[in-house]
Amino acid sequence: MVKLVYFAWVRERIGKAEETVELPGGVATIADLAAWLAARGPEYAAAFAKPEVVRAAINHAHVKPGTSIAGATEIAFFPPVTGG
Amino acid sequence: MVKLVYFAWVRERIGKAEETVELPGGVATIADLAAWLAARGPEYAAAFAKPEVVRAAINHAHVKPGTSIAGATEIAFFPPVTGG
Amino acid sequence: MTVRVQHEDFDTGAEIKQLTAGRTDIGAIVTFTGTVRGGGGQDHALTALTLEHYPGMTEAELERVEAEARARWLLQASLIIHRYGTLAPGDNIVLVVTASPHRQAAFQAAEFLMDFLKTRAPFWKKETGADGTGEWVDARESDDAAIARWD
Amino acid sequence: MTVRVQHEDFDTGAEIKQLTAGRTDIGAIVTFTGTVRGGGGQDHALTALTLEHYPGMTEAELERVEAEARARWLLQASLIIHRYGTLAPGDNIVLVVTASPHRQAAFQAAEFLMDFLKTRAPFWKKETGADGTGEWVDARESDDAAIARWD
Repeated sequence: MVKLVYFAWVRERIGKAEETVELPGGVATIADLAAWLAARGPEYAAAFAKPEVVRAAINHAHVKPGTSIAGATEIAFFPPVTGG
Repeated sequence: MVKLVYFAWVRERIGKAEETVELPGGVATIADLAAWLAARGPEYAAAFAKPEVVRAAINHAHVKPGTSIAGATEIAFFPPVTGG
Repeated sequence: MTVRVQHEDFDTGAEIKQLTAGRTDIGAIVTFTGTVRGGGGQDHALTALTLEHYPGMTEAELERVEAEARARWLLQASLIIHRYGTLAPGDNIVLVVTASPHRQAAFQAAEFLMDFLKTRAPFWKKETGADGTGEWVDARESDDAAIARWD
Repeated sequence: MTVRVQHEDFDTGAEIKQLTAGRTDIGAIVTFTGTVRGGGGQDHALTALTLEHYPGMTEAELERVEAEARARWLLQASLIIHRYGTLAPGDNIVLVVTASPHRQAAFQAAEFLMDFLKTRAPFWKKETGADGTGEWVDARESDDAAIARWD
């Protein structure tokens, strides 16, 4: 079980701020997870329509698409940040 | 007649903050004026002992040693600035 | 060495006073205050700006970058405050304060902190226009270029 | 667009408020505050710092550099305050404030103004040590290098 959290337009498109999911075998990296989510329904497909612009964090630290999700307790997906 | 003003250690060495002088013929540039002043007495010689470190301004604007003093109403001599 | 993420406004002058009170070893204090521009970057006038953030990760990222700045420059004090929630044109968004014996260190550290905030801190801005529609602000390539110069 | 040369202290926070009051077009405000360091640059502890200046030329130089900064960067507001007279450790010496729609312009203009102040504005610092002796501060080559980068 892993907690997923979504922000900004990723959150708006998916329609929820967080959820806890059971991942199937074979979902090993952030990119794998994004592809698995995108296949869950049209709202997820819309959020990950351009997967290259969706950023991710594992346990509050930025990660790259190829990063392993092993050991993750919280995984976040969000657009490029625009604070400051 | 031209007004001369001195600042910081140039002022301290000369022993006065300002004076008005009649310049002899042949004193055409800042460098000429510094050399003429340096010959006026030991206090002036001390102020201009290293003429290359004494800066000058004509009518409130920085100038170089070769600048003509024609038309000057106020000429200043001072060390490199250290404000800010 | 302080990081605050809050909805409440801040007072730049009061923060400087608190950081420097009673100290005689500081020579240079730089502050950066970012405010909401009413004009907006889009073709509609901005009436409100809403900042969403990632609680927990935000604080972790700000503490990471502050530690990084303190490793790079001789800083005697530093402060980052970033607001979230809905703000109006003219409101404060972000404050960075750096204090050092030397002005170059204070300037560079403040610029570094701001470049980092723009590209790494998990905040997202949504602009509300006069017609009530909201639009997420796009990230800017110039900000990515700015942070790259510190690599 | 304001230049002040004064003995009186200033309040950085109050100056920011005055420059930005009622405005919604500013995005970035940078301040630099320079203060008297008690340690001093010499091998004796500093107990007082006396700033001499050249009345008339000082104001002329500060107005020249402010005009130069406004020609180089898009500035919506700028302020230079420089104190003179005898100051104590911890006291304010100089304040520069710049406001712009863009943070890079505000940062660069503030740095430019400070580099200029250090190398062109006719101020001279004399440090008084614990033993009562006074010593004129030497100009620093690093300041000449700093101003040269804007050529």
